[in-house]
Amino acid sequence: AAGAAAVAHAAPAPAEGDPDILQAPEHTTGLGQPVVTDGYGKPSKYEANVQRRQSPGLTQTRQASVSFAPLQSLFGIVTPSGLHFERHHQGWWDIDPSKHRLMVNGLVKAAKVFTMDELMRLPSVSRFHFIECGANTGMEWGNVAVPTCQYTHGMLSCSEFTGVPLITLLQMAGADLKKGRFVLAEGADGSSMTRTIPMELVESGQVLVAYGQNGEMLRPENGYPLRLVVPGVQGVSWVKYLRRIEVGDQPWATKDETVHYVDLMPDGTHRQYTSIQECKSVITTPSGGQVLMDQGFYSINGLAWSGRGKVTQVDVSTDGGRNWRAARLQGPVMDKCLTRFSLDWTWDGKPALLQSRARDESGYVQPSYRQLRGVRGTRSIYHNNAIQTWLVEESGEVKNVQLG
Amino acid sequence: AAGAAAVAHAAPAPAEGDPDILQAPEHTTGLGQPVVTDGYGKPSKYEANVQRRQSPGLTQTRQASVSFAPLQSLFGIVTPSGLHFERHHQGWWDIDPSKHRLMVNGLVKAAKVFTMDELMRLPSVSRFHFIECGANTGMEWGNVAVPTCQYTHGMLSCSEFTGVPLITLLQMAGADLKKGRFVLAEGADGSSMTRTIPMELVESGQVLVAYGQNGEMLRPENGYPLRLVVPGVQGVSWVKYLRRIEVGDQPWATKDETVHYVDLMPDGTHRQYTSIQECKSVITTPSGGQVLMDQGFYSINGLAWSGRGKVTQVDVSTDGGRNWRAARLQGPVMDKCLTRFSLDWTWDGKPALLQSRARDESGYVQPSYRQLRGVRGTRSIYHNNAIQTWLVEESGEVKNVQLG
Amino acid sequence: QDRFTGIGRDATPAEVKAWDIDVRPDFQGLPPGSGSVQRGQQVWEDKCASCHGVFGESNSVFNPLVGGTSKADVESGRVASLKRTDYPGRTTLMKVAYVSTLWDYIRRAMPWNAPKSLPVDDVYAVTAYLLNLGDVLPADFVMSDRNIAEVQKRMPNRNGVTTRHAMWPGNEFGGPGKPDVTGSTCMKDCATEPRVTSLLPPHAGDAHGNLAEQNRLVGPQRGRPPEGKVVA
Amino acid sequence: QDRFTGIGRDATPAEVKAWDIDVRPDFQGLPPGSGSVQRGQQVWEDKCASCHGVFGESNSVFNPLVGGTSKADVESGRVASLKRTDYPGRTTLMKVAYVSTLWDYIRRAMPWNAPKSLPVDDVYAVTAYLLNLGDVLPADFVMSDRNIAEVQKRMPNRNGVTTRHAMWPGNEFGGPGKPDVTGSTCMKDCATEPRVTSLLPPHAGDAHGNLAEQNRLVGPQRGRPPEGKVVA
Ligand code: HEC
Ligand code: HEC
Ligand SMILES: [Ca+2]
Ligand SMILES: [Ca+2]
Ligand SMILES: [Ca+2]
Ligand SMILES: [Ca+2]
Ligand SMILES: [Ca+2]
Ligand SMILES: [Ca+2]
Ligand SMILES: [Co+2]
Ligand SMILES: [Co+2]
Repeated sequence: AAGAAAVAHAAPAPAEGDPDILQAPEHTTGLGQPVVTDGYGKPSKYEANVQRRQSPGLTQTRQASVSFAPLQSLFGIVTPSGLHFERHHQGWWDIDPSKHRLMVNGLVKAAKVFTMDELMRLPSVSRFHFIECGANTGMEWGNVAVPTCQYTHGMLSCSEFTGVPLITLLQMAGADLKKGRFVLAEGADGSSMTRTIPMELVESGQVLVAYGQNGEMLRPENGYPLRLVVPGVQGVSWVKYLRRIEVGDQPWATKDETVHYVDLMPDGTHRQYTSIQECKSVITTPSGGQVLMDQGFYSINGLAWSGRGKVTQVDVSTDGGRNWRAARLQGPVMDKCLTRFSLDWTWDGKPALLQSRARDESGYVQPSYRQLRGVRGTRSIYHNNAIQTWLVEESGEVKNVQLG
Repeated sequence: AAGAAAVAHAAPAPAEGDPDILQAPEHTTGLGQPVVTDGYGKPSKYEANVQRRQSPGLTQTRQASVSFAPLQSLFGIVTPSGLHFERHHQGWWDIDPSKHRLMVNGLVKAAKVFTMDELMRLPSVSRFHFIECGANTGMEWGNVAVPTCQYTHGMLSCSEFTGVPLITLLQMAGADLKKGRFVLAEGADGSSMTRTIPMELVESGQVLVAYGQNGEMLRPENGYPLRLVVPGVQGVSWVKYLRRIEVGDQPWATKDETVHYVDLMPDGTHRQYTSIQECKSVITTPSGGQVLMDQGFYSINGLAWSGRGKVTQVDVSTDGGRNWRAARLQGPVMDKCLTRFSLDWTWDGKPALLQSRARDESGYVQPSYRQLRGVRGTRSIYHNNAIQTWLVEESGEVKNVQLG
Repeated sequence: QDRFTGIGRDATPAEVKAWDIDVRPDFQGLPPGSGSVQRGQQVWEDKCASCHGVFGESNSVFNPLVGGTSKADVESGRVASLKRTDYPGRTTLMKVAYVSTLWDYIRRAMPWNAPKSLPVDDVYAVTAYLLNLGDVLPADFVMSDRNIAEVQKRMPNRNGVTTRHAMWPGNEFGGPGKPDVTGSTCMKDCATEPRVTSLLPPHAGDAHGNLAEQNRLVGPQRGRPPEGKVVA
Repeated sequence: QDRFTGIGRDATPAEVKAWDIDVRPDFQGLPPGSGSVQRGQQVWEDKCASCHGVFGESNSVFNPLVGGTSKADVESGRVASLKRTDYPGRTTLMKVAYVSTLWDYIRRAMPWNAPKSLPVDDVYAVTAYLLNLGDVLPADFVMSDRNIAEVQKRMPNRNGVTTRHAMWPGNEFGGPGKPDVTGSTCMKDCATEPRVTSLLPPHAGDAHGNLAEQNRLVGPQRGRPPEGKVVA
């Protein structure tokens, strides 16, 4: 029976009507709370289940670890900053912004130092972009490993970022853009994260030295007071606590671009500097670990994104990929940004296999597991952008599955 | 001297260099905090000044009152939900969503009741819109009254709202759209706020029965679990704790559309049902109560919006309106949404009068105080969308002024 | 709509009755009942006067409800003091055009700390008492659903309102129309006289607290410290 | 850029020296110095072994650093075990292609709880010791800026890496190129066999806690309660 696995259905209302309507609640007959109980407010107490979470056993320490955003409970495209996924290599810090400095050196006329006061004085832009960890969905390369889309896809968030185009700072330092085709970004925390960024992307104006996130300053967990924003590129390149930018004529082969965030191919070679997050999508409701309460109409909702530009189409299948329908895309569809899609669906109570498949403006189409593994095998850890399948059982339970 | 009124400038770095660079701080030489110290995170401790605030003496009680968003400290267009302005008439509540109901009645085939479970099952849309209280800038009709843009313009916020178009629910109830040209929206709190909404706007699909705000559920202060979203219309119509929608053939003349939120004209008549928030803008940095730290380059930043559609142009003057330059508009420019603008400016240390003037796609141009008062006098309280002037003094101090 | 079968259900008559409490200017929604000015005084003094004052004159928790209207206003339906620019404040009775607005609001929202607690007859009574305080109704009046239309004809500001404006986003009230105020698009050498005519006195700025503590600690501009605490 | 006069200043040489610590594969940035395997063992046992194990084999705080490489790999520059699908896990020495990567990372980030505390000579020493543990360097080796290029020639996986792919968003490494994997655009009666081949065993779902508590309390779908707590 539909919803059998769910918590008991609400008792039917008595014939004269629902007591929640007939008996006026306290909030309709009393005086509520004053303004500014909180100068900075927080969610309802009834939303306490909506939290970012660790995946037990995934990492051996909690400072070199990750927490996942609860995608199954989010709407639209903005990720509330309090629920933004976390990835730290040596723990997070709350750095005094008045003491933070940014240095620009390397192939420049004169190495430069900027204070936060100065950076925030320069012309800024604000842009909506997704950020996805290169290891997102990494646990699922070989087989199903985790139960919900929080854990399969939750190293993904999307914010409005505000900052100075990095190219402005490079111009101020007199960077040699001819020889200097590579840029090193370095953080100020213990890991002093370093990643190589292509000058091409910097020259396009897309790479930002950002201090703002969703209208306020970055959160400490996300790099306060300064982080690099590298649209379309995996999160590890969005260096947090950014302290230094170096212009160079060669890539740096840092640990996190040549030992981690590398893709192991079936022939035993590692692909290095794999940076772009390729086109991907996931249905967030209904999704794994949930239970449908009833048969009938559902709106299938999900997220699509591409590191190569705009999402152009998302197809949804409810029969495991045999037939597909184009979903509605919620505008504005922005460059290298999450795009919310939805499709009407009437659940007849029979088992169903839900899938979504995204395409981007480069013509790229999100692959199935069979297609992805056909080229890359099952040991890559990073950059798993395969089509996700959710099995809806007759009981209404939704399970994470892979097809073969 | 520039910055004379400011806190003391930072001492110049010693010749060999800045100690904040030469001496590695603890965060560069230690291990930071683990993931998920907070399942729902919060801003940096250094951001404690960025709070919503009451204006002392503005209201006689704190439950029928308002708190203002700190516009002077925000970036981009998204208002962090924790800083969203508040306006309550009988206090705020944190309502149990499992007990909340929405009724649709009046000129409908059958009156309907919906649970939150059901509403969240219907096809939803997500859209970015500003919300502005009709009384925003109301204290300034006659003269300058408050020091900062938090108090002059802070009854303004902007979010990504998610919900069901109200027209879907009216169709489900079989509403008579021919006779029923007015809609009443009613809240579930003590004030049971009621406002009349035009069916025209509902039919356009723009009016939403919303539960989502910036990716999560609405905040209790903003109507959790359900509020009406009426794009372009003053905030009081965005009924919070929405419990009922009635379709009717006449407007309701509720207290908050015929006794308040009415505009007193010079001839002593009150305009009723003045709902649209007309095109308006404000420079948020530099703005009143701030001090420029130095002469030289500044980016003048601000917000523009219109209840009639998209902002098409924003002009900025630094000489009190004698000369204007078109500002950059940050995309995407969305319908009935905040639009961030900016203009490069080099401050020569002399007094300056900063102003911004927005235009919208209907052809409307934001008026000066003289133009606005010429028609409406000085006693309207509501719908003050005059051009704001900030005086930059030689000391670097910025003051709220009005010109004549 | 078959499309959404199983979503939503018909409301029961008792449910609609419980929530459909609004009252329109044409008195649609007004429940039958009645109350005297005398009874209204009792209700007022028990449940309203503590906040609004014995004569509705208090502004300690909200603007005064009563005052500023005259017998002449009751005749003309226009409150004369609204035309004066020197009249201090505006009371509810000066502004309210429809008796239904008062009745509906008192029923749904008052007393402020116990909204919806008044029996229907007491809503009639206290509304009548408020109008008596404003010299609109005589002291021996008993207001009811049957004579409320007569009361409407005595509302002091019943003719003092208009819907002729461009700020209703629908086609009613004569349609959206042309905005009443027009800004200028002049870009160069415009005819503005940039003379500062209004400015906060320093103490008024301090009335909003320490502005240095209301701005971020970094950035190209900071908040101004209180007068006298300025650092050179 | 005169446009932004007064914003930013030239860095002093001491400042650049303090922060410009990166070391590239061509050894740009490598400071002069040296350290023996023997000294490295001392450093390792004092400052590293507690987390990484005496032989770099521990996986209690991180993956093992050492293991899985052979003398043959040192010759070929390809780690053979990476080709095997049955080899459990991948150590750092199996993957790392450049000695500079190790050197740079140890200097900037290790020991994990006291990053940047090692003197330059100790970074040489402990890097040498790690490579000795992996049979890349002999026990009497003294690594320095002068012989590090020779060490590079012995890195077991130095030939095991490629940059031929379409995931670099620049024109280097042969340009962005054509993606390696292609999805299908079939919309009707597609040739997929929707057979479930992988599924979590129930206990694995419970390994992530009570999913009912990880979903909102309202909405068209709820979180699944733990096995055995299901309500019919
Ligand atoms: C505990 C304080 C309190 C009590 C008791 C109280 N009121 Fe009020 N009243 C208020 C406040 C505060 C407001 C303004 C609410 C708002 O801002 O929407 C108000 C508003 C009103 C208004 C609307 C005035 C306007 O211009 O908007 C009327 C009419 C009114 N009250 C009548 C009554 C009556 C009749 C009673 C008793 C049956 C009563 N009040 C009891 C505090 C109170
Ligand atoms: C307190 C625990 C701790 C100590 C002490 C420690 N490490 Fe580590 N080490 C770690 C952790 C945790 C990581 C993984 C960091 C990450 O995820 O980025 C790591 C990573 C490494 C790596 C990179 C491995 C890879 O594949 O990414 C190397 C090399 C390394 N350590 C060497 C050392 C050396 C040399 C020392 C002593 C000088 C040392 N470690 C001391 C915990 C420690
Ligand atoms: Ca790893
Ligand atoms: Ca008022
Ligand atoms: Ca049902
Ligand atoms: Ca009604
Ligand atoms: Ca300067
Ligand atoms: Ca360098
Ligand atoms: Co990552
Ligand atoms: Co308001």
